Amino acid sequence: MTYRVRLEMFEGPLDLLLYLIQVNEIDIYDIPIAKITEEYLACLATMQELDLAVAGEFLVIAATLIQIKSRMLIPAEELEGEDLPQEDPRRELVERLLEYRRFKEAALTLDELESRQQLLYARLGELSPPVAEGPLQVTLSELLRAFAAIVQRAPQATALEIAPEAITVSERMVMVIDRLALESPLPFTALFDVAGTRVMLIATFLALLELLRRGLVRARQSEPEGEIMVYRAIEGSGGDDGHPA
Amino acid sequence: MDTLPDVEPLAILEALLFVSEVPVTMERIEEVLEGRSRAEIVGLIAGFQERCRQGDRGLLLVEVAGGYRLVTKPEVAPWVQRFRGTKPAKLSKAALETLAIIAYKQPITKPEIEAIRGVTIDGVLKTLVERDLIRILGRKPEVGRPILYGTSRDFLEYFGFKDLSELPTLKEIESLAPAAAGKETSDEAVGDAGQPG
Amino acid sequence: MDTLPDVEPLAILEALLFVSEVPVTMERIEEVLEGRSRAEIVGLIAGFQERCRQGDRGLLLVEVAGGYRLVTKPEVAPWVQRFRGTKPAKLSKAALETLAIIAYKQPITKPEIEAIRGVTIDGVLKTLVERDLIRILGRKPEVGRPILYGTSRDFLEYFGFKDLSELPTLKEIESLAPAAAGKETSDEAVGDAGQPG
Repeated sequence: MTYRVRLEMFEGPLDLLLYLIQVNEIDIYDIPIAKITEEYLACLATMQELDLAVAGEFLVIAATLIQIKSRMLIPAEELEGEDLPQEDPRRELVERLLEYRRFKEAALTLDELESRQQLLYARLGELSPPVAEGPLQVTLSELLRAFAAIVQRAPQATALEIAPEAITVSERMVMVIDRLALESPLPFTALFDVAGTRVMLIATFLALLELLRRGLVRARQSEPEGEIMVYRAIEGSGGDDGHPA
Repeated sequence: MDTLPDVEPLAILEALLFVSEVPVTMERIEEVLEGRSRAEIVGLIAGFQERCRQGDRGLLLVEVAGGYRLVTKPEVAPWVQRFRGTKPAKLSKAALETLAIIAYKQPITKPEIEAIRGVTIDGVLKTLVERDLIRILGRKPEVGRPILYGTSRDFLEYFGFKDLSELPTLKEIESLAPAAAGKETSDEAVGDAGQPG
Repeated sequence: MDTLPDVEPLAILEALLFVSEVPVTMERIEEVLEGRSRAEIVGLIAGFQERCRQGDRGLLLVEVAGGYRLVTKPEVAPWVQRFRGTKPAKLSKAALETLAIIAYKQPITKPEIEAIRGVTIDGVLKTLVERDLIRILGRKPEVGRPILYGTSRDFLEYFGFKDLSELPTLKEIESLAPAAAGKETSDEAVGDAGQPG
């Protein structure tokens, strides 16, 4: 093997196998299992040095390869049942490879479409479309994520019982407004003191949600995965400070 | 940006005004249309406004708050209103969170929901009741006999569940938790380790 | 709406397309432009597209996800990108593969996707749900009642499909039944490599 293979290049064991089949110019319908197994294991050996978390997935296919290889070593004469056509031990693996390859190709098509679509910019949503008539428009995913965020925020119920002497949400609301009065917009993350306690982080986050709900601040994300920016909404807004439970 | 396609500047101007969420300042236009003088850009803007005046155009370029922005013409407002008026309404984030808590913790009282969310929820609760997504299940037999809330049949229909047992479990949800939330958890570790208090 | 101003329908169409955050369906246009036949509206759309073709226009009317939406022309993308300051993030290869499987095999469960890709996909699934490219369709009526996933409307928009029927057809798997069965013995390499000693 003269080529060097880095396992991060592959989307998984099947991807690696397809690669080996391709560089060796092998007919996928007639894979020389011993040769491929050997190369595959050699690749795994380089991976072990990397100690990748995905090693398990690659090992599953390694085991499959070895199993097929041993089944193919049984001489045909020993399986005499003439009337029964012999099932090729490789068949199931080949079918998996073919199926995987179809989707790998489909993914390439999607990739091209994605690039093409990314040249077309649509308008982002309005700042705050009010209107509350007509049917609802919420996806289940949105609901789930809302709750997932809560679950993550509060693994133990006590974390949300804001101790009387400690931080309160209303205090944090004032803090957020003050920060934004000095500088707006601010990156979402800038509002959170990394050194702060978990309660502090939660209180700040709840304060931010509450301010958003009241329309005192706005959060915008100019693109998916982009940095979320927090804006002060119009003027100082001090008057109505927090009075959460 | 090395070789740019040959595009009429008016087309670029239209695209910028279209995608911007806020009024576009003259400075931004100059920055993006690199190499054009202010006078040229003023001319472009006038040209654009001129084109908007045509009867088959529905937009207007207005100068507001130190910038330029596209808005719909006043004469098309009745249709825009009609269009907007029938738009499906989205639930606010607060409403969603509250609904999620009720779905998973029902029957639950208002103070209990507020304890979880850390804010008062009167407005949100009203919206949810009005929209028939939640209903009153009864009263909790304790001091003050607070009202117990639960989800309604409309809730199930809306999210396409046959019954409540179809709600994904907490574990399933956690595996879908957004990355940001995951980050918070690691912040927790930081906080714990560096416990300042 | 009693007395409406006299406005050219093209102007109204442009305004509606401009204010909408999602693709506007033919039905919505019919609703708002009350009293116009579908054929008339189709004509309006064609007229609008025709006008967009002019070199001084920066927008394009595309048909996507069951509706019509305005987007910037591809040739102005470099300036819009400069204006926005960022390039849109691309999906990872793993995400695209997973998405392809879900798109063609929906409704499908996580274990079924993992069986095809040969890897676990928790992280990828999370990303796809987060970006609203996939959605939960329900549960499979089998042991464990696993969640069934499918693509969302955002998926159609993201890739520019009108509907799922626009997905490119998958390459068919050639039938291997007869060919593979007879080839057992041709695997000469097996013996050689397999018996080193």
